[in-house]
Amino acid sequence: MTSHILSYIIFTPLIGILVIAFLPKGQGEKAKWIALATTLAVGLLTLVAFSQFQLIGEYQMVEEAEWIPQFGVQYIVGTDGISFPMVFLTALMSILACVASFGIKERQKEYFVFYLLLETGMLGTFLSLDLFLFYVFWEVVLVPMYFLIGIWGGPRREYAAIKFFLYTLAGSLFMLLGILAVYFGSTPNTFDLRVIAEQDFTLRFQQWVFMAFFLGFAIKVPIFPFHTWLPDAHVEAPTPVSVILAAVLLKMGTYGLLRFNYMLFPDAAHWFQPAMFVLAVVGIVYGGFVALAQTDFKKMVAYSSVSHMGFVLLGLAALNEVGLRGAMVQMFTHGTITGGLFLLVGVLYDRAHTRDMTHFGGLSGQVPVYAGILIFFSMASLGLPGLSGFIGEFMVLLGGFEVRPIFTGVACLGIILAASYLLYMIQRILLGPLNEKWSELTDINGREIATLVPLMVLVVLIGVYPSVLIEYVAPTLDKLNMLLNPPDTLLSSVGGAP
Amino acid sequence: MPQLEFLIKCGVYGLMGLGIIAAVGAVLLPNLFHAGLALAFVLVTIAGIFMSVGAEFLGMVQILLYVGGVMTLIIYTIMLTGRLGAKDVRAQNRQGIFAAIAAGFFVCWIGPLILKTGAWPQRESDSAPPLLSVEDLGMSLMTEYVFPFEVLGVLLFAVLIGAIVIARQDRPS
Amino acid sequence: MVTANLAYLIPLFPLLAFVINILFGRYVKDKACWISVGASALSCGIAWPLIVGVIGGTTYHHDFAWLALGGVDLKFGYLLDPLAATLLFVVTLVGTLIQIYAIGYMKGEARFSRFFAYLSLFMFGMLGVVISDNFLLFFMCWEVMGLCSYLLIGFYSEKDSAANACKKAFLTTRVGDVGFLLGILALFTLAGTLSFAELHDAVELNRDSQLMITVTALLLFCGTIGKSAQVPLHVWLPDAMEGPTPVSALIHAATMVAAGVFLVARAYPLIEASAQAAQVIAIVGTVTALTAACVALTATDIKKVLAYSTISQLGYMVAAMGCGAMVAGIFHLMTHAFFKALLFLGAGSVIHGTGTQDLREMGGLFPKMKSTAWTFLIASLAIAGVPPLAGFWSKDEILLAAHQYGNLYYYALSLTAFLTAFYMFRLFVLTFLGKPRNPDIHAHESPKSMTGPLWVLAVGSILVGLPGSFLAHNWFQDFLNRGHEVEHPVNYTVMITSIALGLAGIALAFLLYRGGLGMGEKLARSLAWPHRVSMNKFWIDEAYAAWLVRPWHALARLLFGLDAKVVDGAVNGTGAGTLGGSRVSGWFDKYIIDGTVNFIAAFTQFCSDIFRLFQTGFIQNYLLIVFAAVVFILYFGIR
Amino acid sequence: MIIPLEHVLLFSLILFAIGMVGVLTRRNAIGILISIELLLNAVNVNLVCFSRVSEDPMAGQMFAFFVIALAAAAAAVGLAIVVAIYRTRNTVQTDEIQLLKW
Repeated sequence: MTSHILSYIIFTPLIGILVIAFLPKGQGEKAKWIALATTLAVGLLTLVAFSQFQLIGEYQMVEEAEWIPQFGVQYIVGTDGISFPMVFLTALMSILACVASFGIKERQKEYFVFYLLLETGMLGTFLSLDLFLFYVFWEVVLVPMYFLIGIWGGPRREYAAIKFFLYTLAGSLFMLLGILAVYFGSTPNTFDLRVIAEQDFTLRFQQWVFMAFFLGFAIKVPIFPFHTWLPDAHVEAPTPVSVILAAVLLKMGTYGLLRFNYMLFPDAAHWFQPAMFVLAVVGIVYGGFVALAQTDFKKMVAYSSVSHMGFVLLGLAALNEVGLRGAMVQMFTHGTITGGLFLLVGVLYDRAHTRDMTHFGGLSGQVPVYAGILIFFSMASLGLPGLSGFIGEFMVLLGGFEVRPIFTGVACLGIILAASYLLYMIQRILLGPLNEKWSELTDINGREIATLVPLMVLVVLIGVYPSVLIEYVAPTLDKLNMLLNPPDTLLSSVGGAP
Repeated sequence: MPQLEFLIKCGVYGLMGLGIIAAVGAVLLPNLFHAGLALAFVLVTIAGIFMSVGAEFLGMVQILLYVGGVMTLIIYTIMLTGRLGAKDVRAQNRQGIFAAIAAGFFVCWIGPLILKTGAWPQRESDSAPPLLSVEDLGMSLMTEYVFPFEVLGVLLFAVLIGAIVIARQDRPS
Repeated sequence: MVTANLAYLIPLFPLLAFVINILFGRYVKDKACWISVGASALSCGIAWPLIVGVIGGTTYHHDFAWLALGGVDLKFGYLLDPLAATLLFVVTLVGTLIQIYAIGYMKGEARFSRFFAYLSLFMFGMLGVVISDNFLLFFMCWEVMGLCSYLLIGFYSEKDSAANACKKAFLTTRVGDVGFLLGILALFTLAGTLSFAELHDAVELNRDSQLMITVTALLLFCGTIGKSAQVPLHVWLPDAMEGPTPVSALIHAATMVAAGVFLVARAYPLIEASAQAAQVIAIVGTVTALTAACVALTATDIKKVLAYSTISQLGYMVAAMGCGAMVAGIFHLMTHAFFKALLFLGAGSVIHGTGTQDLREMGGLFPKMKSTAWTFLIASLAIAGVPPLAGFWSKDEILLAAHQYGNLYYYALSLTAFLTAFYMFRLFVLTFLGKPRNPDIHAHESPKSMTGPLWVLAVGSILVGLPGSFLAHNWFQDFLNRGHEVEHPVNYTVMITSIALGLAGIALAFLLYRGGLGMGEKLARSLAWPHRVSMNKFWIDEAYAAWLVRPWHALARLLFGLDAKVVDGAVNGTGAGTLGGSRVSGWFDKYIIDGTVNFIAAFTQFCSDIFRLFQTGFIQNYLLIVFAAVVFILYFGIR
Repeated sequence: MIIPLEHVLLFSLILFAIGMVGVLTRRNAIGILISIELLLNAVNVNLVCFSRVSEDPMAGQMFAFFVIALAAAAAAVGLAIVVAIYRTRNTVQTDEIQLLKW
């Protein structure tokens, strides 16, 4: 019996869209409740799937159907240890960002329609096992994102939205090329990931297609020279969209690297390893430095994402068990921490209507609860042990150190930089004498705390006992690791089994 | 009887001349009514020519049918449509000159062509009796040409009805 | 009967106190202190029986798989060996006492519960460090302490100086911690284990990779440099005095900064295996001890003097570690924890009583603050190395080790000992003796909750040195060296020199400062250049600001500019290029391609316009044309 | 034949040309019909004359006969149309009822 649970998860938001679409005029207020109910339903379904999730390395809950048989396009969804944490994260962040979206006051119906469409796109991206289907969902994500930034964004929203759209679209075109190359390079011609994974591509072919995919994903991650859409998009997007962007969309890139680049082209991954190390380290250090130079709170967090996603890439570049696990943990954890930071930026912006850190000061006395939570998330972000950020960074660094100690040592500069920019941020906003301008500022309210508490729980939980996450991802990653480092070659390099 | 023959010849040529003059009149006369009368005259002259070439029955038909029937129809119509004598109404449109050139060219080209062609079949003995009797005509009409004749009958019937339908006054709606 | 696994609870009680105080601080209000103190007391209650057990000869160890790294599982647990037991004793005792002291000191503070929450969190971190059985857990708790240090230094965050100081402290230690983290990575890569218990064997197994061992040892030592404020990362500690005085006493004197020394002790198998690493450690420690002592000579802020003194004493301990005398270092750590905590609490009491921290405004406080003065005197004597107080025994051990290790170290440390005695008594004399220099200050003795801990610590300062003395047959050393037979040489030359230097320093201080500041200033004028060096702390802060911090930020701004101009410029340039290209192709499209199309259309229209003339709708016109055409065709056709 | 065939042909040619001019120039629809009758008669003259000299004299006469009948039919329909147009548009001037234009 095949389970349809994943399809339910993917397409439930569409039901919400339908309901919102039939809302009578002037009842836009109700849209948010419908959206919340929908995201909660998705969350519930995710929990159901979670209860069915088995700790094995294979694809689970697979569902197959013909879609466009003429081209061998199928509708295949399934999950494993790589995608399920991302689905969980998506479902969770969607709920939280939906609550955070209650502050949206204009064109609510459209907003929530786009928002739910975005959720469908994200979930589909993580769950599809057919390259064509994946590409479709991947592009589906772009459209609502474009409108969400372009309509509800800040002053330069159009620029940011267009930049985001074009940039990622340009990248995904390379990916499409890669997908087509894989399609035509495989026998029989298919988009089915599971079949393609068993193909024996030549190294030359792998290299080219690896790069095509890499470019597409690198822009999404974003990896160093392709990151400039990120600060603009983040700064201009409304708070919940920034949260989704940071927490989920960036992960789509690294998820794609794991799912496609590594799974399909393991040889090319080894060939590309040095370049990935360089890109990762440059991204970490560069992102950290640029974040340090920011005075805009949101932009700083955005650049910190560049730095932190560099750690994910570093873990991926290590191409060993620890590194992969670390990358996975870092992906998840960055979603929760940076999501939380963006929510906090939004909380402050809603009240003060400015994000310029130099305009603040001394808020710790004025808004103590906010200050506490901000410090909490900052500490998590700078990798304070006991919070989840540390686990990811530690495992990534451990993995990286085994392969390239010097690069990893340089990457550690990123930790110092993270401490620098976050502490400067805390000092500028929370410490020092209170700027009298903000003596009327109110503390964070219950709804906002409610959006942050689940994240804090996750951050502490993973930070204190990381196995809760790792045991879910480990079987799949071990399988992937076997693919990347086949044991027979290891043995033969040592001396060979008899 | 060469004199008689000559006289007949003169008569025929005269008929032709009169016919042409009348035809010019029928075409150019501004008053339609006059034009109609000129046409009637032309038809009569042609009937004369028919007779002169031994087609007496056709000549009679020409006079009966055309002059008697068609002309009456035309004259009635002219009267029905009115505004006949309006002097300010031009009878000719502006392309007369072109038409004249074209027609002139046609005549000036075909005419000499006809004259140059020397080998026109000739039927001697002008005194020869008419070739065809009315009886012959009737017989062949009912035998050899019965199909076109019947078709013509149907056509005429259709025309009759059609003309009535077209010309009938619309019922006030 | 206390079962061993209750050791997990030792750090958990303070954590619980932290959680309660931070979440429900507004409800518990003034009772927050009792929650924290109670938690600490409970920790003591569990810890001490275990310590007794350790003294009795057992080693408690337990671990569980914590993090699956793939091939190996990283295990977490506790390890209670003599080393840990020593620290545990110091931390629980001093920590509890200082928290009791803080009740009085912090009374009426607006963020009273927050303060105790942080202290509890700190206790959690420190106890975690002490009982952890591997480097990673050690590091994690270590960072928690760092966070508490940050939060507590910035406790008066309305002050810009405090805000700067806490940031500086965190960042500076962070630099060291990154080294520490790299050291952990290196160690794991080298030895495949992070456990203290397995470290010795692992190092023995990898004896061949000498370079790697040295690098690992030095990277781990980076953590010590940061946390224990060794040169060149010592700059944060003096600034850390912005925090409330109990914090200075607990974190920045007695426990946290000493954890760096503890780290070296934990990593000792590595250092033993690498002579180069040991030498670097010895050099760093010695240089730190001497330079900090020099700076302390001229400091005028009572807490700054103590801060530099702390740095100097930490340098002592580190130097001892480098000289191969791990036990001596830990011994000094323990004694130092008592007398330095006492000094800070005494200083806090003075500040509490006078409202100033400036030495130049004090003087003549002895009669007004008897308890404080007496305990302060005891502590000063202890740190100056006057027998039989605690400081003497431990310092003597270190000097002895340095004497064996190398003369240069010995001389430097001896000089430091002299300077220590001098600046401590300069401090004591200027504060308590002579005449009051500022008539506006009406000093008063502090409440019992403050003086009580002072006396307990004073007793401690007198007594804790004795177990390590030859009077007790070096019981303490044997305890730490359990399992190894070691000799306890007694070098009377060193001992007497040390006593003499200490007494000389004390005497000089009395001579110079008995009559107030005059003599000292005169001396400063005659020794203008050294005085300036000392006053300006060797210009290290300035050098960092000029050569590190500013370039650091400049680089950040440069890269940001680069990002905006070049990287983003490239993107936007690509966009603009595409736009330009599309304009060109748009022009081409509009005027050439579409132009052709339009031309064809226009031409067609033109022709149509001509031909339309024929289309008059005028039937005779058509007829004319037809006729003319027929004639025409016939004309040419027939011919 | 009393007169040479070519003379009759010339006559019919001229008649035809005149009729043609009439068809092409008359503004009045009835005038055009009149001119058409001229054309038809010119043709008839030809037919009859050729029949006179041909081996089978019947065909020509029959054609003429049918032409006359058709002419009558055409006249009837044409005039009916003229009447109808006149009724609707109140004119029979062809250049005023250029319905075919565009």
